[in-house]
Amino acid sequence: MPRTAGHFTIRPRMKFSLAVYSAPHSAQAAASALRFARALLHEGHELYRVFFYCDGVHIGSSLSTPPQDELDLLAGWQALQQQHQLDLVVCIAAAQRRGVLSDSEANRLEKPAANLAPGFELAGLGQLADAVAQSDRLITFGG
Amino acid sequence: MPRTAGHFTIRPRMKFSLAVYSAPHSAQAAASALRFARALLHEGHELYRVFFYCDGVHIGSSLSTPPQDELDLLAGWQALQQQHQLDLVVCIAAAQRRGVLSDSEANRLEKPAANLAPGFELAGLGQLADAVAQSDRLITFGG
Amino acid sequence: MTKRLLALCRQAPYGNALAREGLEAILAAAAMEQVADILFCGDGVFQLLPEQLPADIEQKSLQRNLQALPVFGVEQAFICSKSLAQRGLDIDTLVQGELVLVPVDDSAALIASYDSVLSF
Amino acid sequence: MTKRLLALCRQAPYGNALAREGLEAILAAAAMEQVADILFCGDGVFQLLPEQLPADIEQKSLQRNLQALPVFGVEQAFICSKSLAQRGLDIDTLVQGELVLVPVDDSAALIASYDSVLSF
Amino acid sequence: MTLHIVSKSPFSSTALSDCLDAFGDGDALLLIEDGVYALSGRMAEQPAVKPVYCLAADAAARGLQIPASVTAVDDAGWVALCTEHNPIVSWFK
Amino acid sequence: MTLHIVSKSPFSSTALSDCLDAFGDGDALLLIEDGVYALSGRMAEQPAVKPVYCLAADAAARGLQIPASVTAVDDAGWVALCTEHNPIVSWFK
Repeated sequence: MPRTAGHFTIRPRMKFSLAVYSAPHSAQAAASALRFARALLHEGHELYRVFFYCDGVHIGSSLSTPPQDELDLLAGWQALQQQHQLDLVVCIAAAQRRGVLSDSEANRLEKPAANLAPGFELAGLGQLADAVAQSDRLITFGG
Repeated sequence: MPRTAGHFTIRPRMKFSLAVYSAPHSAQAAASALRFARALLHEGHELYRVFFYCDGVHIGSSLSTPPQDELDLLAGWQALQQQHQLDLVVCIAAAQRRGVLSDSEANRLEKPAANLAPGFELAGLGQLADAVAQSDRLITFGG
Repeated sequence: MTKRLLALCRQAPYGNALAREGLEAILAAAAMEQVADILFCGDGVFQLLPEQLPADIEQKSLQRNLQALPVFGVEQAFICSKSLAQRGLDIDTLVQGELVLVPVDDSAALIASYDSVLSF
Repeated sequence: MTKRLLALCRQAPYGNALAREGLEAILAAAAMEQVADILFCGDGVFQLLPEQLPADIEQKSLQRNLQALPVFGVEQAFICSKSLAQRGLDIDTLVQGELVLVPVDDSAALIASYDSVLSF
Repeated sequence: MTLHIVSKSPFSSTALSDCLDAFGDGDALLLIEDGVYALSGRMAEQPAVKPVYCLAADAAARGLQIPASVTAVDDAGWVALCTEHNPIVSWFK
Repeated sequence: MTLHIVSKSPFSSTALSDCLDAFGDGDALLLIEDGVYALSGRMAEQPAVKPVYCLAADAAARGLQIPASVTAVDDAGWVALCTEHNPIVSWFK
């Protein structure tokens, strides 16, 4: 509930984290998560972490190239990351299965190329658990 | 219906094509398609083309690295391709959106890396229509 | 050798890309002068609701793809009567245009009349 | 600051990876000594059917993940009674082991008692 | 109390009915993405629960009218609902 | 006649019921992947249609018994069903 202090309505600033499971350019949930992230930041809340899991790891691929008249999810997340220093974490185990690799992972796994986009980092599931522990609100985007 | 010639049962040799829409390591359908392809070839039928569409394009990513005790779909398709000279076609438009690029596409789109696996090729939706026209049987693997 | 192809379109628009990618596939087949028909069934009938305004969810309207169908020779689309009834929809309230909507009561017979079916 | 986390597991095993990836997430939370509970509901109750033999579909059994739960301190799992009844299942016929299955009639109240819910 | 977010069509998925089975007094329901197709069904005349909210952009995208029994929210309203309720449960399959 | 392949659970998806609405005389039904959960429901005692086939590997994976009213097939049997029927329609959502 907002509190009223004089003529100002003071809404509590909250710490959000998002878990995003959906493949980009397939499920609308991948786009909904970006819309929600923009909205909560616009409302003055904090986005503690976005954890990309399951097929959501493909959102962190630097090779995605949608047609110019379609939503560019990667560019959207990268712009938001730069503006707000977001912590965009791609689950390393889910990403390895699905072929989203950083330079060091590509080296370690002896793969011919890397495709993790700037602004995203690989980390373990502990980062999801940490986000749960540190955040006032956790929202799952899947489907 | 099988015809009988002396003591042999002669089953008609048929031409199959498959349309595969499912993300690897997420939907079982991606694995079911490989199982079905192996079985039809084992039964002596022809596999005219496999067309990877929607999230199925990720099956053609060279960067996928599942844990050693999990099914390696990429290796499975590549082995089958080599053995039977299969035509494994990844839809170029669906792949571009989702970040599966050949060397020449990566160059053209000025992307930092390519990840289309050997044994797969990029082509347009016309190759799906052609597969329909040329095949006795067409089966969709999605979900 | 001409094969008659049916696209079975069961997905609502926008929630996932299958509705759009299904229409793109059928347009490609039609552009190659194949016999390519469409049956909208299940939530696929929602693709034909009028006044879709997806700008605020940053998607393109599917109407453009639907309107392209007659241009490539797909002049009619079948629509499952039962799916309409289940959703309380009347065929006369759906988008009209160059594409003629043909209600189908016996979708089993319709499906069986094709050589190949692509599901979307 | 301790947050109580509930994983709402609604997917059958094997058909998609969400059942497995959900259990992996909850194991990770438990390994960090968080309060992490599970509610199996909907088709998620099928994860607990005994004698799953997925070798022929080239998958690993989910049982290993389930059996790891008590090792990391998740000693009980909630299971929606209504979901069982809808599927004609009896809780006594489900996999037993170190993991204790607790039937839940009022899942609304259970869910409301947590600080965070991850859906799988 | 809990905010339930349903994103699948009630005509092809059990997400909404599963959610309603887990809906408690004081909880709220938000329809997003294909979940807004519930507006074209029985939900329109006689909501099974209340309050019911709906993302206006998702309804508009699909050509759906929002009935009087359902409250339309924009993205800021969505965020507000999430601050006013906890936990937040997504029903997406 | 048509071979219908259903790969989703009837308890969470309408894939099977949509399929049954489009099932004609002489058609056949094959349950694969999560579609085999139909074996644990009413389908077991009183199949709505026949013939009903089921992939043995998918049923075994899930710990399901195959009732007498349903014919188990292996992968070669799956291929045979596909040669004996046409068209082949997949119901996967």
